[in-house]
Amino acid sequence: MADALVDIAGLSVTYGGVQALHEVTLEVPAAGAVSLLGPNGAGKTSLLRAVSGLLTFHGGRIGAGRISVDGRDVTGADPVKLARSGIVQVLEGRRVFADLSVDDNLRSGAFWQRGGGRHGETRDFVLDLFPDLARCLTQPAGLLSGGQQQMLAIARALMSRPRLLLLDEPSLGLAPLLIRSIGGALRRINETGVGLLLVEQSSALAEAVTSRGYLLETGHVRASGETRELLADPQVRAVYLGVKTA
Amino acid sequence: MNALEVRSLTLRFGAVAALSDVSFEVGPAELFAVIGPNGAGKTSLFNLLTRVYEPTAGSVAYFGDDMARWRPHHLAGRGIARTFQNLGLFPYMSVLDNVLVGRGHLMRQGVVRAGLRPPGTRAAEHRHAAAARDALDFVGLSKVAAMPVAVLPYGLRKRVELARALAMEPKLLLLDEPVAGMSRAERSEVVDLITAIRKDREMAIILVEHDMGVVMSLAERVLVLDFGKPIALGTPAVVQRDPQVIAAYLGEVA
Amino acid sequence: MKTRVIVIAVALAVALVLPFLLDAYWLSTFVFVLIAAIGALGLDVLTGRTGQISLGHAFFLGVGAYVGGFIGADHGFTAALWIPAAGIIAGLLGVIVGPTALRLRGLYLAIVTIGLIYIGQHIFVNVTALTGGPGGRAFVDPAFGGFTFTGGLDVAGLSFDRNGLFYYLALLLLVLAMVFVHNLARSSVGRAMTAVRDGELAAAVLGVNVARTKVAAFGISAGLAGVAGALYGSFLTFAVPTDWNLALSIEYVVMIVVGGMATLWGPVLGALFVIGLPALLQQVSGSQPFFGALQPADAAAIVYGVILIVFLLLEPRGVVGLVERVIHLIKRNRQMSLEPSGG
Amino acid sequence: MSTFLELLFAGIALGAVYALVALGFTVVFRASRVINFAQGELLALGAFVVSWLVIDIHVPFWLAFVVGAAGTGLAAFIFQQGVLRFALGRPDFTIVMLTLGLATVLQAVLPTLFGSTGRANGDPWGGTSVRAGDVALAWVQVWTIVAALLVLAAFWVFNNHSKYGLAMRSAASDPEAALAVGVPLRRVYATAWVLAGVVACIGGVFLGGYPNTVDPNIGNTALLAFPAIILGGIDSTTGAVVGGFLIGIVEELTAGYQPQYASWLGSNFYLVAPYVLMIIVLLIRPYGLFGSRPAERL
Repeated sequence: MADALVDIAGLSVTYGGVQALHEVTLEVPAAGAVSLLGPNGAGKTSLLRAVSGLLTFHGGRIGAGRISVDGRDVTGADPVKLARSGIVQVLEGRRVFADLSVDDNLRSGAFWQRGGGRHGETRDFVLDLFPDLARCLTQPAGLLSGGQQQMLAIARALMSRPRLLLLDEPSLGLAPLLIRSIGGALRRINETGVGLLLVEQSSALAEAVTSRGYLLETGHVRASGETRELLADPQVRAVYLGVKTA
Repeated sequence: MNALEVRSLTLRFGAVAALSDVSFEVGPAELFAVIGPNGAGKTSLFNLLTRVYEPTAGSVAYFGDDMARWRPHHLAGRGIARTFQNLGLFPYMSVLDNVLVGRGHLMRQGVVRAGLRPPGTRAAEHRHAAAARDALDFVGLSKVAAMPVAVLPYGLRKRVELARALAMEPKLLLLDEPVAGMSRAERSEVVDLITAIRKDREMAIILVEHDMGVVMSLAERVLVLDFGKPIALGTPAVVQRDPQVIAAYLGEVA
Repeated sequence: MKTRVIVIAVALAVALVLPFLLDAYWLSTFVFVLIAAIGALGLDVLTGRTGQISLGHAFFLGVGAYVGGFIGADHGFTAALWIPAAGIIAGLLGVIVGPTALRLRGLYLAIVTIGLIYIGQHIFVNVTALTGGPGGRAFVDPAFGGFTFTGGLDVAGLSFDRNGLFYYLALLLLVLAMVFVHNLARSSVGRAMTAVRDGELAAAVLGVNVARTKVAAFGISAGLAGVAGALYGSFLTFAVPTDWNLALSIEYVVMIVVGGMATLWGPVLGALFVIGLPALLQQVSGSQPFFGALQPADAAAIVYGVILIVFLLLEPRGVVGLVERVIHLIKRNRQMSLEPSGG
Repeated sequence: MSTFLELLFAGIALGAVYALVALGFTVVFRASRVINFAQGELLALGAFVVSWLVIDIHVPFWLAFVVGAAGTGLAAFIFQQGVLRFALGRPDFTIVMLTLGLATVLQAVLPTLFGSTGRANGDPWGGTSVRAGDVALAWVQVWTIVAALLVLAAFWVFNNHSKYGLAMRSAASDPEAALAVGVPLRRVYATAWVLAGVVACIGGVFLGGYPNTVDPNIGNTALLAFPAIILGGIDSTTGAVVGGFLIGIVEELTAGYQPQYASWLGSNFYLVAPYVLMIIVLLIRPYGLFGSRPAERL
């Protein structure tokens, strides 16, 4: 579709001999926010890696299918090139540069930006979005709390002025209050026109941030639709709670 | 006597509490499940039970013995076996050798004997290899015994781990997400396998798992963790209806 | 299984008749190859099978040589005593040094073992009674009772000179060492070593005593180095303390990497390559520089450095891996030609 | 007392050399978590090129220094692009072995190109010295200290105030996370190697200043910087420098006093004193004085 931000068609991904994704077809509308739901090992992370180009870093390979962003074919492109063209992944588990200061973490994300992220509207936006970070710019990132580290990871990605943000379980290990605040930030990011593809296992955040969702299980898309309806679906509940569907 | 008695177990990394004040006990033949969303502290709990981490506070008693002074390599000899979430297999060894590593504590070979391989040692090797083959047979992997683990698909590798844990002849078996990344068919096979193990031998099993279907069909009691804190403990049927558990898994949807 | 028996039988047969086909130059080269193979086999137990990078192997070779010199040359005891003693004493030293390394991993360990080389050389230089100090010392040929290698041996119409006798002694010891390492590899100790290499924590949880396993690997590795060093000193007849240097250690590392780590034949093939190549180049050039000032030994070093790099990039399993690939290819071709075509 | 001061000064100068050499190791290690075992040979290469330019081609020393540094940087760059690039993501062991391969090749190439005996270093200082009070300071020592401080300052600026310095730190901290936000890992690694080459040349020239000879063994002497980086912790630039000075001072003081007070330790004990010190420190702190323990996960 012409107005889609991300268009994935028939994507298969393998690691060595193991197939992680089977002919996944998926779409993120322009400036849209889409969630990927599903249990561990469903292939959600592999999908993000395929889009961001990080797959090769893990010895994975796109076996078949096509990924296009803004109508351009980016299948198997180099991660640095993808990041420069606005496709940035926020890795699972935050992964901030622990021994670097918060400020240096932010500037790392702005490698290709003029001025190196020392000032400018992106930085202002990011610090306005996460005022916590503004207060501890000189601290080593490793000393931040889990929630602040997650904020920093998102902020660092934003510094590269992305068109599409790929987020891998930003709620991981965070308390409900923090998840809510991350959710608020993600909504604001989305409102500025940045597309979101959000991997979530717990679904509170998914529902708060995204309008559409896909359910993945063992590398297949099992269902898709409105996030709210999807989460109310008995099949989805079966996957999460083990409730038998009669 | 209980296989395990966990009292007020707490683990902190700096300011972050991975586990706080967790207490439970596991009977000598019970299948006890620990569930919770990602990051809830389940794997931390396993790492505490296998002495990979040192607890910040609290105690663990194994058949009445305090584990505080044990080193990780003491566990096998005491009858504790574990499988790993990210596979603790040795990829360049054959499947059979991987299983045999788990029986090392039963073999007690010295270097000189190992190198000279006198008849007694040779016979012992054969005996243990036979036991390892039995374990592989049990999980349906005898055909791939000679293959290096690296070439096996993920689902089969998880089974190798299970076979190895069984070959260790444990009294307490810790299973860390044994069905993660498996298809439905494979999952139900593993469930059947675990059921068969329990019929076959008496051992306590602690199961950490995301898949609630698997947990519900296997566990006698379930502990639910959320942000390192216990939020429910009881039979599967009770836990499944607990509003706090539903909230932890499904958020506001419930 | 059957093919393996045939391969071993053929290899052994070739090894047994080889001295009769070689001139003196190549015979002595092959003696060096066999001696180095024993040492490389030892290093492979530590580095290839247990995953502990050591650049200190030369130290244990030196220890073996001096033990041999002390017992054999200084006190005139039989080689049946000084060869095993060199292995045992070097091995014990390995067991003593090993625990120092237990707390260290990977690159830190590699650097500390370099320290072992330098400290070892310092000790060698200063313990003049044993090593002759900076000027070096002489060693003796192996002697068993009244019989010594120096004069050669005529038996059953065949005559063996000193090099020939050395060849068969080294071959015998290499075969014994290979059998020992092969047995070890398929024992619980050997499996524990591989487990430590591939995942220390997982191994510990499975009941492997990581510390004891590493110390055992150090001991065996140093022990085989000791035997190799004793033979090396004796065959060379003379050594100075600076012979046991870092370059020698690196040669052994190159042997196991190029030959194929954690394999039985890798260290042997690697020794053949690293020792044989310079000898070959020397032979070809007639000891003259190749072009400009390129000495044969340097040419060999360049070639094996490049080959090391090429193997690491293209075939990390070394020559053994390469051979396996070729065999695999031949097998597949044969299968294809056996299968009925068409259809 | 003036003996002590002279020894101390000599120690600081020697320490400056070690610090220079150690910096070459740390820059590669910090970017890519491997030890470059060819660092010593790169250093020899740099020293030889400068010596050849000055003595044989009659290029002015400082110009030769610049050309030599550029040439050594280029050699390191070629190795990174021609070999290491293809090993990205392989185990550390493989990469370390690759650098050993380079070391082996260089070790054989250098005597072929420049002869196997020592040659003049080409530096203008020779044995000249300056007197400060009753202490004699050799010019080469003074310049070594100046150079070490300059390089250190340049490093500090590069590290903290340049785009690539920052990228290098983030790549060292978490390569995947850096890649994910667009940090060009390959370019960062290439930069690190070029810098390592340049620093190697500087270290080589000053190492050759003691006492004004370059020979193929100079690469081995560089290995004496290992205790420095280990003492400081391989991942710490400050550590490398502090470690370098510490080792230098220990070595000179040992050379000055050990024959007198602890002769039972043998002659030339000062040459191994750094290693003895290193082992003692490592037994107490397995990751060095300033190093951090790498996290380990199951």
